[in-house]
Amino acid sequence: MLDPIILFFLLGIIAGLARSELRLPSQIYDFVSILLLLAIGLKGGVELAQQPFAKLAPQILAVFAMGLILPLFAFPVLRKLGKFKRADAASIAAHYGSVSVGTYAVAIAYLASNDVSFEQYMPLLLVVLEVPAILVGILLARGLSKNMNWGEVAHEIFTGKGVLLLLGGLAIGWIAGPEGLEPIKPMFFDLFKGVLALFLLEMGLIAAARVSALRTYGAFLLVFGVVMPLFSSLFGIGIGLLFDLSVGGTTVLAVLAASASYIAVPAAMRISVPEANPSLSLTASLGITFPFNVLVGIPLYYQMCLWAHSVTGG
Amino acid sequence: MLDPIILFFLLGIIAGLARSELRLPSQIYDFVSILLLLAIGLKGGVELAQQPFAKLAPQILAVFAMGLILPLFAFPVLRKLGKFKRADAASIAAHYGSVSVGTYAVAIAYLASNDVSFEQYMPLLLVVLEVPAILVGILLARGLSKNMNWGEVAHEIFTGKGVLLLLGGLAIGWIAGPEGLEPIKPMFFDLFKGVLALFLLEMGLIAAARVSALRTYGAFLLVFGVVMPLFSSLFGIGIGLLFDLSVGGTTVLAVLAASASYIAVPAAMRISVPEANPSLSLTASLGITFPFNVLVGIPLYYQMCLWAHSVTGG
Amino acid sequence: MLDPIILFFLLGIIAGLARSELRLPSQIYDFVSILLLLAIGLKGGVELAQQPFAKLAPQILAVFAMGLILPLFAFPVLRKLGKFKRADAASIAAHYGSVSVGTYAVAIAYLASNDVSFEQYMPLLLVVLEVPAILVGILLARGLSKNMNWGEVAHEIFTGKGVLLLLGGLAIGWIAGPEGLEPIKPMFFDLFKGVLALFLLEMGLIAAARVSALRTYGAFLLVFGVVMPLFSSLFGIGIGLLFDLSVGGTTVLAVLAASASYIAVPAAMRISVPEANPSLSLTASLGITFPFNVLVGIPLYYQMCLWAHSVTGG
Amino acid sequence: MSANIRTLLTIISESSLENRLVRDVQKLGARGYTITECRGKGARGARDAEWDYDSNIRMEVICSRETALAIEKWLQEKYYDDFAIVVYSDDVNVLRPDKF
Amino acid sequence: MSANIRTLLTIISESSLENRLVRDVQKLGARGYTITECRGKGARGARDAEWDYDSNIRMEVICSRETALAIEKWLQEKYYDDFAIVVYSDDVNVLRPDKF
Amino acid sequence: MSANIRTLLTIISESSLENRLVRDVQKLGARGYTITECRGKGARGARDAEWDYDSNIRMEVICSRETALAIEKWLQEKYYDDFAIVVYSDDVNVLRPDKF
Ligand SMILES: Nc1ncnc2c1ncn2[C@@H]1O[C@H](COP(=O)(O)O)[C@@H](O)[C@H]1O
Ligand SMILES: Nc1ncnc2c1ncn2[C@@H]1O[C@H](COP(=O)(O)O)[C@@H](O)[C@H]1O
Ligand SMILES: Nc1ncnc2c1ncn2[C@@H]1O[C@H](COP(=O)(O)O)[C@@H](O)[C@H]1O
Ligand code: NA
Ligand code: NA
Ligand code: NA
Repeated sequence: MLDPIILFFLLGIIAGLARSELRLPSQIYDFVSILLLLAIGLKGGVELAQQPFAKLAPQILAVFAMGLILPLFAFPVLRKLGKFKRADAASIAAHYGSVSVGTYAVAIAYLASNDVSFEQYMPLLLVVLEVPAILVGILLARGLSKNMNWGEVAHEIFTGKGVLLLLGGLAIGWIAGPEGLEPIKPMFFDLFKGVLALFLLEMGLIAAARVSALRTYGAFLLVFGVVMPLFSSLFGIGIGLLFDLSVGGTTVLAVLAASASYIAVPAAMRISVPEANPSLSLTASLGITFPFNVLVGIPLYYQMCLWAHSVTGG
Repeated sequence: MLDPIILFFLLGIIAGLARSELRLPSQIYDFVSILLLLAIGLKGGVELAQQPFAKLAPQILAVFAMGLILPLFAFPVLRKLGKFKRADAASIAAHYGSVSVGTYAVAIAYLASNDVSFEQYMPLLLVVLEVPAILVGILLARGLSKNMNWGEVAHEIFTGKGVLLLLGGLAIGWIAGPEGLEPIKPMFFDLFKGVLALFLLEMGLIAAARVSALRTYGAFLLVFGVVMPLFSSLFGIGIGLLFDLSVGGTTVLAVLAASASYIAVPAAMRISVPEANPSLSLTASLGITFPFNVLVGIPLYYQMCLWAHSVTGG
Repeated sequence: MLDPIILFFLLGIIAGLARSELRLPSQIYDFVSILLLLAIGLKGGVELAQQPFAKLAPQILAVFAMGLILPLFAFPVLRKLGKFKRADAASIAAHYGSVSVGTYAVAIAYLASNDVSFEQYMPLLLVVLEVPAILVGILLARGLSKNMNWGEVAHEIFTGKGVLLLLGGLAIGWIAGPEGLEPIKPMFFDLFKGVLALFLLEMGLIAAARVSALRTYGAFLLVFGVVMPLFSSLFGIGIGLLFDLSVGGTTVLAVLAASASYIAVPAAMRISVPEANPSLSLTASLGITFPFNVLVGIPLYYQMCLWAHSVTGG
Repeated sequence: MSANIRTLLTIISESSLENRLVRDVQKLGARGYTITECRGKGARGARDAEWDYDSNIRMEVICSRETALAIEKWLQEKYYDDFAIVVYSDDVNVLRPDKF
Repeated sequence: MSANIRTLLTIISESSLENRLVRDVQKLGARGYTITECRGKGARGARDAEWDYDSNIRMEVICSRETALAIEKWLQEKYYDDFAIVVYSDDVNVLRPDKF
Repeated sequence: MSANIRTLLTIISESSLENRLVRDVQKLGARGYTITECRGKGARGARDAEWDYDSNIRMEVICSRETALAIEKWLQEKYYDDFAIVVYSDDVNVLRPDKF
C-alpha cells in the first residue's frame, strides 16, 4: 500500500511536469519547513532526556567521521569521471556528505507506518551530520588558504534555520520532557504527517522544475545522483551494525548517509565557494537524489538492513 | 442555531463594510484554499474506492450536460434583459454554469451539522461540473472561430489549482483508502471546519469589497445573482430525483447547480474572452450569489429537497 | 518545570541575539496573531453566554477607569524623571495604560498548566482595556485641541485587527455556544498552545532586535519598563480583590494591568501623535516589558495574588 | 516626442501611511498609483518588515509635472517631520500620455 | 559613454498575464526580466492584491531601444484594449551593456 | 536646480547576497537603501523565488554619483563573476539632497 505522503510527492511532480500554476506560497513552504524542523527536534529531544550522553558520544563521533569521509569518496569521482571543475566537484561532494531533513522526515514516517521502532536520538545525529561535509567541501575547493573567513562560515552554518531549529527543538524537548510537550502535541506531532504531505507536494513541484536542467548536465549527474546514495547508505548501515542499533535505527542511519543536503550546504557553499555552480549541485540533490531516496531508496535501505541484521544475527 | 462558520462570514462582511484594515494575507488565503481543495478531494476519493464506476457514469454525464445547458439559459437573459455585451453575457453565463468550491464546502458543513448524510462521491461531480460551462461560455462569445487556442484553454483549466488539487485529492484518497489517510486526518479532516471558518472570514471581506461595485452595475445584476441560482438549483434537484439520491445528495447537487464559479472560470475567461469585463462577473458571483447561497440558499435548497422527496415519496 | 512556550520565546531571543537569519515570514506572523486573537475571543464568548451582563458592568467600568488612570501616573514620571518630550511621554504612557494580547495569552497558558481557574469573561475586560489609555495618551499630547480628528482615531481603534477579532470572536463564541464551537475546536483550541509557541518564537526574535536600540535610549527606559508593570499590577490586583475574583482572575487582571500594548496603541499613536518617536515606546514595551512579564512578571503576579488572597482571606 | 513625457514620482514610506498617501495623491490629481511592499534603512533607522509596524511601502505615481510638484510639496509639509519617508522623481516615456 | 546606455522598460499589469508577458518579451529579444508583486489603481479600478485575481505584477526589462519599442508596440496591439496595463520606459546606465 | 540631482542605483541579485550587499553599500557611503523581493531571469537562468534559494532581491540606493560609482566598481570586482547580479543607475530629482 502506497503511503499517502508519497502520493502527495508524486502529485507535485506531475503538476510540475504539466507546468501547472500550482504553487505553495514560499512563505507557506517556509512555515511548513519550520514546523518539520521543530517537530523533528522536539521528538528527538524528549528521548534524549532518557539517554546517558556517554553512550551517545561514540556514535556521534562515528557519524561525524562519516560526514568527513563521504565527500572524500565523492570528490575524485566527480573530478575524474564527471570532469567537473574543482569548485563544482567539491560543492557537490559536500552536498552528498551532508544530510537532507526532508528525506529523514519521510524515512521516519515510513518506519512509523510499518511499525518499525528506532533509536529516538537520531535527530541529534542528523544535526551532527549537517556540518562536517561542509568543512571538507570548502577545504577541497580552497585548500588551506588563509584568506578563508571561517568565522562567517561557522556563523552561516550554526545560525542557519536548519541547524538552529533542530538544536532548538532538541533542547526544548529535552528540558520540557514528554508531559511538558503535551499541550503543543496537537500542533507539532498530530499534524506532523499532514504537514509533511504539504511539504512533499511542494518538493515534487521543485524537483520537477529541475528536470529540465537535468538535460543540460547530462547522464553522468543522473548516474551519480543514484549510485552515490546507494554507496553512502552502506556506511550508514555499517555504523548501525557497529553500534548494533535496531533495524529501524540502522535504516535511519542509512538514509542519513544516503540523503543529500539542499538547504544548509547550498547556503554555506554560496558564501564560501561562490564560483561553484549552485544549480549543478541542486539539480543533483533535489532533482535526482531526493526523489530517488523518497520513492526507491528508503524502502530499499530498509530491506538491506533487515537482511544485514539477519545475517549478522543482530 | 447559527453555524459558527456562517458567523465568520458575517464577521468578514461587517469588517469589510466598516473598511477595517483586517486582511488574511493572500498567501494564507492561498494556503487555506489549498487545504480545502485537498480535503474535499481526499474525502471524496476514499468513498470513490467503494463505488462501482459504472454506477457513476450516468450521473457524471447528467451533471456534465447540466453544465452545458445552464449557460444557455443564462446567456439570452443577460443579453436581452441585462443588455450586456455579448462577451460579458457569455462570461457571466459561464460563471453560473460552473461551480464554487467554497459554496460546496459550506454545504457539506451544513449537512454535517444537521447530521444529513449524502453520497460521498459528490466531489467527483464537483470537478466534472467545473469544465463544461467554460467551453459553452467561450463558444457563446466567440462562435466556432478557428483562431481560438483550445490547447491553451484546456491547459488553463486542467492545470489550474482548483481542478488539479481536487483530482489529486480524489486520486490520493482513492489509492490510499481510509486507513491509509488516518495519519493525515488531523490536518485535512479535523481542521476542516476551522480552515473553512478562516476561508469564509476572508470571503466576507472580499464580498464586502465588491458591494461598492454593485451600485455601478445596477439592479439587474443583483436580481440575476439571486434568481439564477434559484433557477439552477431546480436542475440539480431534478438530477437528484432522477437518480434517486438521498436528500443530502440531492441538496448537494442543488448547491452545485446554484453556485457560481469565482476561480476556474474567471481565470479561463480572462485568457479566452479577455474583452469580457471580469469585475462584472465577479461582482455577481462573489458579491451577490456567494453570500446569497451561503446565508439563504443552502438551507432553502435543503428544504426544497426535503419537500421534493416527501412528494416523490423518495 | 519550564513551560515549553517560554522555551520557544527564549529560543527566539537567542536566535535573534546570534543574528540568525531565522524568521517567521511576516504573513505567518499575521496568521498566527489572527488565530490567537480569534481563539481568545471565542473562549471568552462561550463563557459570556453564561454571565448576567449586569454583574459584569461594574467590573467593566472599573477596568475602563484603570485604563484612564494608569497613563496619568506614567506621564509625569516619564516627563520629570525620564526627561522625555511631551509627545513621547504621552505615547509611552498610553502604551502602558493599554494591554498586550500576547502577554495575556501567555498568562492564561501559565494558569492552565498550573490548573488555576479564572473568570472566563476576561477577554471582554481585555478589549475594554485596549481603548481608554489611547484617548488619555492623545489628550496628554495634544490637550483638547479642536483640530484633532477623533473620528479617524475611533475608526483606527475599532477597525484595527486586534479589537475587531477579539470582539468578533467574543460575539461568535457567545452566539454559537460551546456545542456550536465543537467542530472548530481542533483549529482554535487544540492548536492554541502550539500556535502560541510559534508566536513567542517570533516575539523573541523581535524583542532581541530591539535590544540594540536599548543602549541608545539608556537606563531610565530599562528601569521604567520593569517598574511600571510592577506598579500597574497592584491596580489589577486591587480590582480583583474589590470584586473578589478568584486567585486566577485576579492574576489575569494583574497581567492585563502590567502588560504594555505593542499593536493597537502604536498604530493609533502613529496617526494621532505622529511626532512621538515610535521606536522609543516599542523598545520599552517589546524590548523590556514583554520579556519581563513573560519570564518573570506572570509567575510573580500569581504569587502576589496568592498572598493577597490569603491575607484578605479571599 | 516630448508629448509622451510624464513624471514618475516614487514615494518610499511607512506602511502605516498607505491609506493616507493613497487618499492624498488622488486628491492632488493622480489618476492611479502602484504599490509594492519593501523594507529598508534610512535616517530613521532600519525598517525590516519583520512585522506590520516596521514595514515600508514603495508607491509609484505617473503624472504630470505639475501634479508631481504638488504632491511633493504636500508630502513635505505633511509628513517629512514625523515619518520615515523618501521621495524622488524622474521623467519617463509613456504611451497614452493622456492617461496620466 | 553612451555605449553604456540601455532602455529600462517597466510593465505594470495583471498577474494573470505573467506567463504571456514572460513569453512575449523574450520572443521580442529581451535577454532577461525582473518581476515584483504589486497592487495598485488605475483606469480599470483598484487591484489590491487581496487574492490571486486582482493582483498586479511589475515587470522590468533592460534592453536595447529597438527591443523596447518592439515590445511596447506588441503590448499595445495585444493587451491595451482588454487588460489593466501601464507601460513606461527610460534610459539607464548599465555596466556590461553587451549583456542586454 | 541641479543641486537636487542624485543617482539612483538599482541592484538586482540573489537573496543570499542581501546581508553582504547591505554591509557593502553602507561601507561605501550609502546613507540608506530600499529592498524589495523579486524574481526574474537572466544569463544565470530563471530565479523564480519558489523557495529561499532561487529568489532575488531588488536593492535601491539613492546616493551621490561618486558613491554610486564606488559601489558599482566594488560589486563588479566582488560579485560579477560568481553571482546572478544586474546593476543599473540613473539620475533622479530628490528633495533634501543633503539627506543622501
Ligand atoms: N539613501 C536611500 N536610498 C534608498 N532608499 C532609502 C534611502 N534612504 C532612505 N530610504 C528608504 O526610505 C525609508 C525612509 O527613510 P528615512 O526617512 O530616511 O528613514 C527607509 O526605510 C528606506 O526604505
Ligand atoms: N498613474 C499611474 N501611476 C502609477 N501606476 C499606475 C497608474 N495608472 C495605473 N497604474 C498601475 O497600472 C495598473 C493598470 O492600470 P489601468 O490599466 O489604468 O487600470 C494599475 O492597477 C496600477 O497598478
Ligand atoms: N535584461 C534584464 N532585464 C531586467 N532584469 C534582468 C535582466 N537580466 C537579468 N535581470 C535580473 O537580474 C537577475 C540576475 O541576472 P543574471 O546575472 O543575468 O542571471 C535575474 O534573475 C533577473 O532578475
Ligand atoms: Na549524505
Ligand atoms: Na452553477
Ligand atoms: Na497595561
